[in-house]
Amino acid sequence: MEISRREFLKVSGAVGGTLAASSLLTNGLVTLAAGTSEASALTEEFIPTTCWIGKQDCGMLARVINGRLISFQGHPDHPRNRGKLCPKGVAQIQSIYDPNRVKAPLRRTNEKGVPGTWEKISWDEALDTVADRIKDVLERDPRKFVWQKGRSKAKDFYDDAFVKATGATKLHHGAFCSDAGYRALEYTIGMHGVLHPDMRHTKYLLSWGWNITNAGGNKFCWLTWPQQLVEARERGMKVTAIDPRLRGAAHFADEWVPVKPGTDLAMALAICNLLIEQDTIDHEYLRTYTNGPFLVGDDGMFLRAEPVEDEEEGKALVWDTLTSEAVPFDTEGIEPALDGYCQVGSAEVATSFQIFKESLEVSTPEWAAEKCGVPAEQIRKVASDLAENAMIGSTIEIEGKTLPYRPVAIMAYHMAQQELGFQALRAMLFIPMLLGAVGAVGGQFSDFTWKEYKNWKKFADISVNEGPYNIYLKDSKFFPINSNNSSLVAKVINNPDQYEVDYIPEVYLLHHVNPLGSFPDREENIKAYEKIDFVAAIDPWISLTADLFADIILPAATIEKYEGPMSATDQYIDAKAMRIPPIPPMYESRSEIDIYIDLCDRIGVLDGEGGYLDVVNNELKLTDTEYAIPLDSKPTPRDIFDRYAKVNGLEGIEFFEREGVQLKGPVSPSKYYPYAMEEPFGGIVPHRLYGESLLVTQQKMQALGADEIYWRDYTALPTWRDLTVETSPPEYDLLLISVKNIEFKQSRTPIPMMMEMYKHQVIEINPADARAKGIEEGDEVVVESIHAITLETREVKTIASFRENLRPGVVCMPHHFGEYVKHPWVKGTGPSPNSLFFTGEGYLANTADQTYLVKVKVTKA
Amino acid sequence: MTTQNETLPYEVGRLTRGWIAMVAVLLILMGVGGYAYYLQFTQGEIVTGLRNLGTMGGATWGLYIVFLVYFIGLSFTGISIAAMIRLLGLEKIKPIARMAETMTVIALILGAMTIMVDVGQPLRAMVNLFRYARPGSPFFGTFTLVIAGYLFASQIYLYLDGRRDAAILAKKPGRFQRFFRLWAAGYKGTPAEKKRHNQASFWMAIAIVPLLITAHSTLGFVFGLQAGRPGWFSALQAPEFVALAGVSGFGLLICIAAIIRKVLNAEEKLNQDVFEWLGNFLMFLIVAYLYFMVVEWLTATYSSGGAEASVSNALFTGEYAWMYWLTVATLLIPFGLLVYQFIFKRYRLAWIVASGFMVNIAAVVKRYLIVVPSQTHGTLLPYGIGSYSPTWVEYAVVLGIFAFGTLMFVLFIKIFPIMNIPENSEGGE
Amino acid sequence: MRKKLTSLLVVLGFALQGISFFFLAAPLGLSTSEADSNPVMPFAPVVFIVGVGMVFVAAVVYELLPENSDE
Amino acid sequence: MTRYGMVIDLNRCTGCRACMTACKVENNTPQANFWMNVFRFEENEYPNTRVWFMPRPCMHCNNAACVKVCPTGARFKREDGLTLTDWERCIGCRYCEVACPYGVNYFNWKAPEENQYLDWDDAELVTELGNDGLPYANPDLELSYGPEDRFTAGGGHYKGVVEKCTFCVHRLENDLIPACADNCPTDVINFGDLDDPSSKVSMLLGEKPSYRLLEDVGTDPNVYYIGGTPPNSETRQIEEIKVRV
Repeated sequence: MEISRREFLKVSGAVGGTLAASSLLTNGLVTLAAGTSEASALTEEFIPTTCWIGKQDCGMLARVINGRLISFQGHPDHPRNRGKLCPKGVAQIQSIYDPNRVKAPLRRTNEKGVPGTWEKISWDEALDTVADRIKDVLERDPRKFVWQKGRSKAKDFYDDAFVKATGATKLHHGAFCSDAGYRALEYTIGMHGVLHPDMRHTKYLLSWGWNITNAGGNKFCWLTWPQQLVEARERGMKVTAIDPRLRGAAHFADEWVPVKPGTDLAMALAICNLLIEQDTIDHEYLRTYTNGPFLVGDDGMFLRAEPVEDEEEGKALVWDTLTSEAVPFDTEGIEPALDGYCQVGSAEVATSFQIFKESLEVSTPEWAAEKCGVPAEQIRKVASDLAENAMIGSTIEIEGKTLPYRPVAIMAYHMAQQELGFQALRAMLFIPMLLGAVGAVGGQFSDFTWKEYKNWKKFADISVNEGPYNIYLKDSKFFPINSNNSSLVAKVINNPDQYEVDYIPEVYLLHHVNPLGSFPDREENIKAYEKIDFVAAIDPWISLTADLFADIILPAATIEKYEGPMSATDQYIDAKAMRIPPIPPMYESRSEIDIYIDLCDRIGVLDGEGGYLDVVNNELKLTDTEYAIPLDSKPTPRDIFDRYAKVNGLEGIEFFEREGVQLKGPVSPSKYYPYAMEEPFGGIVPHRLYGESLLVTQQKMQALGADEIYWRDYTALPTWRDLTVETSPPEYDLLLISVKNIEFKQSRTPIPMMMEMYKHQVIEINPADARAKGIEEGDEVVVESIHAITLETREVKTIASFRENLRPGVVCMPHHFGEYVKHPWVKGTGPSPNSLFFTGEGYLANTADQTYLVKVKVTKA
Repeated sequence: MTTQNETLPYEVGRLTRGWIAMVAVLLILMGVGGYAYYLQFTQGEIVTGLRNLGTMGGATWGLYIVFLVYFIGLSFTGISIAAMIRLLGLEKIKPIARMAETMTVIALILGAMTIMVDVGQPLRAMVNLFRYARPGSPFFGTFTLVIAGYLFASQIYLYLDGRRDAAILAKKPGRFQRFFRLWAAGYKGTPAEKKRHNQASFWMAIAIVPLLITAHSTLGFVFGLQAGRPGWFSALQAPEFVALAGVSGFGLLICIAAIIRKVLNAEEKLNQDVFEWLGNFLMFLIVAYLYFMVVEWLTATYSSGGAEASVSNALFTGEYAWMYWLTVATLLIPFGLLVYQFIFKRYRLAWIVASGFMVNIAAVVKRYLIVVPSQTHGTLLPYGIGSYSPTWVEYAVVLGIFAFGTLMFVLFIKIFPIMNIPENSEGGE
Repeated sequence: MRKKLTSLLVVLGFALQGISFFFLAAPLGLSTSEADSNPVMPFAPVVFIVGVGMVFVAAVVYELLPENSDE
Repeated sequence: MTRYGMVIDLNRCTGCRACMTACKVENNTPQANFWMNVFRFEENEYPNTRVWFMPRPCMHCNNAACVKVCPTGARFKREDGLTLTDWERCIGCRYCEVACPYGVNYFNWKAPEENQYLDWDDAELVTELGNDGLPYANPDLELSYGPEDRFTAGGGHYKGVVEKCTFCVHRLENDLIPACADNCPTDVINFGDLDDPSSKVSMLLGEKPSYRLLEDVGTDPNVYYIGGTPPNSETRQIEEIKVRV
């Protein structure tokens, strides 16, 4: 923190003389300077903190003059943003002082289901009311208490502590984000992330549905990726955008493949097919680190050796070309065959790679061209560009180590949210796998360090239990791999019997989450909330959900609180940062940690083993250190972070209050590059090219009598099928997708300055499509969506906006828009596309991930 | 009283019921205009339909500037008539000289008022313009030459030209006697004085013609020098402004003369000859202006592209086409009427007056077309099309200013003869 | 005397205009500094206007001023 | 001599408009006044579409049309190349605005306190802060700058006065670069002394082909662009900033 005292006395001197004479002449306006003519020295401070509005917690310096926030600027040392902020980061200053914030705890005074009328109550009363309800429901049936947060800012230890201490059912936003992609990568290579390149070295990037100019890619909410992309472009990186809409990649794309939404799986399969056909694949990687050589029997399952000792099942067999016999895959000194057939016993069996290869035979570029609506030539070009740039077999020296060099990669993130999302992402990941680019220098990455995610092991044997299930159908026969989807939860609450659920929740605690505003299928959600007895919201604003259904609203602080610790890495430099309050909490708002501590105290789960503080100690690794929080205390957030800092060898929270960010230096190649690790890929091998356990899951689901619609995408290899939306009646001739615009994506509240730049919702439409319907630019239009199965329709009115950068046949509406919060700046801004999307079967991936694709018709209003 | 009043010519000092009613109406209009301006002054020009160019997609100059140009255009007439009488010896139009000069003075005052209602900081403007005005700005001419110099010159003209009549009236007892005596300033009508007046008038006329051209050109330069504004940037702007100033000024003068002829029953004095002359002169001015319009139209459409084309398309075929063609019609119809009369020598007062009225519509609308489309359709960066429609405040303020001008005119009529007093009423000659 | 005064006013008027326009008001031509935006003498435009005024006042003087005794 | 200018590298621009909000916060500009504006453009037809972005600050022209036409010298050039508005001298005639081919001038149609996005006079907020008005008002804007101590920074955004981009004159005088350039996430906007051959802006101009907007108008701007071509008559705006007050 840097403090300077600057003389502002100059003002009075300069203006004093002219003021008297000119006050009349300034049209009755006394100059602002006059107001400060008596001002003396002002104290200017720069307080380091982190951004609160986005997801990647950029480092900031808050310029504070005499205790007043004047502006936010980027923290120059923070690796993620290097002294810069995105437009929202800068503009959030308006939100801090926003007079529309919840200023004090509120209690509803009217019936639920309509916009609320509120009375202010004391914190004590509010906390007592909420704690009593929670305590009551926990005593009767803990399953009926649901806690949900939109997005955890910083480390979610204090959320987890609350969930664990109370035993609440936790819901989140992932199924609306890119969880299908996460699940696909967790399943296939054990990494928690989707797809991103090694920007320092990549030479050819497939920007697959990556909205470079508006939205973040994998792991970052925005700013870091464009910074790295621009540098990579100046280095000469080529970019091909596979995207129905060029707006996102804009001029950063050298080629544009305007793929039809939802057909990415077909495209990926065709590219895989071409790579194999051209034999531009990395045999070494596939043989050594994937299950490609595993032998597969007629039943689709691996051939296995006899189990030894305590093994549950035997090791999968591969064909050793040296000895010409089937041996366990991890036998030393073998050379497994990657493709082809072999004679094992009496049967002729193929390797799983052979099966994959054969499965791709139908997936010719011409076949994909028809599905994806792009010329086959474009697909061929992508495949040959990939092959050419992958430089299979080449190596590069990084810090003394010789590593494989495959400078091609894919960036894909939110496009995972489609009906075949899980399998599409698997198929997309197969492209870098075939090229041997996974984890290679310049190749395919998905997380900042190569470490195993818990689902890697879990997915080897996916649990599929008999009912009854919990409300998000965990381990159910419906969605065994499950990204908990709160729109599906709404559907379950509305139809519990159908999903073999024997209760519905009574108490909801919503922590800065707005299911009615942010998630698809608003109607389904509203119906569900009508069934919930008691809803409390912790939020700095009155969200649409709170406005209609909250009984109590607890005002949370925004940036003006201690929060952390948060990763500050840009994938190459390791750092930790902390949110430091530049000013005290506005109005009567409080830090969420304070709120949770008080709630836990009242519920009776604060202290003691397994209590809130105990979990906090565990999560922050304070347990059994001299800095552990005493379990009988009631710490302040600053105190908690002080202990965290000390246990990490720092002087205390003062370090962060002064520096903001703790730089730990470059990420070592042995952490970043899996080939540089002691054991390549940290031992998380073989990569699951062939998804045997998916096939097993399918069988388990069938055994429990699940319908085909649930199990059909549980296939060992990604398999194309026609999309449910395509069965909609033909008069619904346009495909609606939702897109993000940087002005308001992920905004927690309308920031007036941002809203001003994007004042009204529009539907983007190709002029050719529009004119065919007699629609002109700026016309008011009715957009009507249809559920392909139930034929239910929904409609909104908005304004047509012409885009030549949009594939004909596709229309899109920006997400995170409309009257989603009680705020003057959203009034009249138009509808949210969430009113048009459907949830449930046909509109969910097999992992319960939401699709953002629906057929609509657009007519002139 | 009555006897006195009857002795003063042209109803000077005589307050008829119609006159009082008219004044009342004018005061009401001024009140409305004043209230509108009060709103604008206190709330800012947010109450107008004006908005910024570019990202606001508006026009920042609108109705006020349109009428500034129009009013200053009207001022052309008084001075030019006075000059022509002296320089060309056009004695037969002498009866309309004073009303023309009065019109000039009033129009210039109204012009100054429209500037003040247009600027955002009028009180500051009154000081800062005198303190800082920069000769480099085309506005310099508007502030100094037009508003100050021109106004001053026409007042002096009006004053000196009125001395003879003032001297005559000063001989009659009455309320205004002192005022007339003051105006006459010792004028006795001696041949020496007449000679001197003729000399002074002649030289002033000589001096004033260049001022006339400069002043109206200056206003044209306000627009014509702007390289960054398609539709404005043209060497033709200055002469066009001079020509259109003449058209509107003479047109309005015809109307005023006709009204006065009717109200004062001055058919004899304001006889057909005067109107014929005015009509013919107007015809020539219209010819000149139509020539400019043709040249302008050709230049704009022949090979233009980009923003230039955007403006001309909006003008000729787009949003503003109805106004453009209205202008053309309200110039061509009077032109046709006047040419017909000129050729066949069959003059009809009504036609002449109608022509005068129509060209004023043309003048106002054409000024609108000069000022506005280049702002809404002429951005050189692709800001897109803007829009401007005046609010009631702007209409009310302009109407109020009009009412104020009219009030000044009708008040002047009641304190000073609006035409020169006939020779026979001149005592002592 | 009368004619002289008139001539003087005219000449002086034009002179004032010229001096004010070219020397006292803000400089003409390309502006490159703050000074270029200021009149050399404050209220120089008033001088210009006075100059214009004087030229025309000359006419008043010419007409109104009594002749010398020799007339 | 110093001649401040910008070199805007459009190859790097993501059109995120962070420069616009950085400007707005730094200069406390009222609603609908965009001293910095970022165009988002589209050209050609599907599938040969091109999408690109162009920030548009004030060009601080050497031969500025606005300076030439300003009747009072409220709009003036400084020796360091800045084109500034003296908001104590401006009479609000808006001549600069019609003269400027770039559309960078903003007249204040309303009083500033009625045009700052939110109701900053909210009673509880006033109680909380101890005063009304814009809570994040930047005190630097009220100071006078330059050899003549003229009021050229954002100031009070008075009703009836024209304002525009100042190249953050108040920051320059404190050895900081303009807020837009300082914050640009991808370093699109380079700011510096064009007369200094060793400055980054001069070096960039030496290395890469550049152009200035509307060069044929003769304004001689001090803002240069690198990358692509200037917008032409086929260039369409998408997601345009069109805000009226």
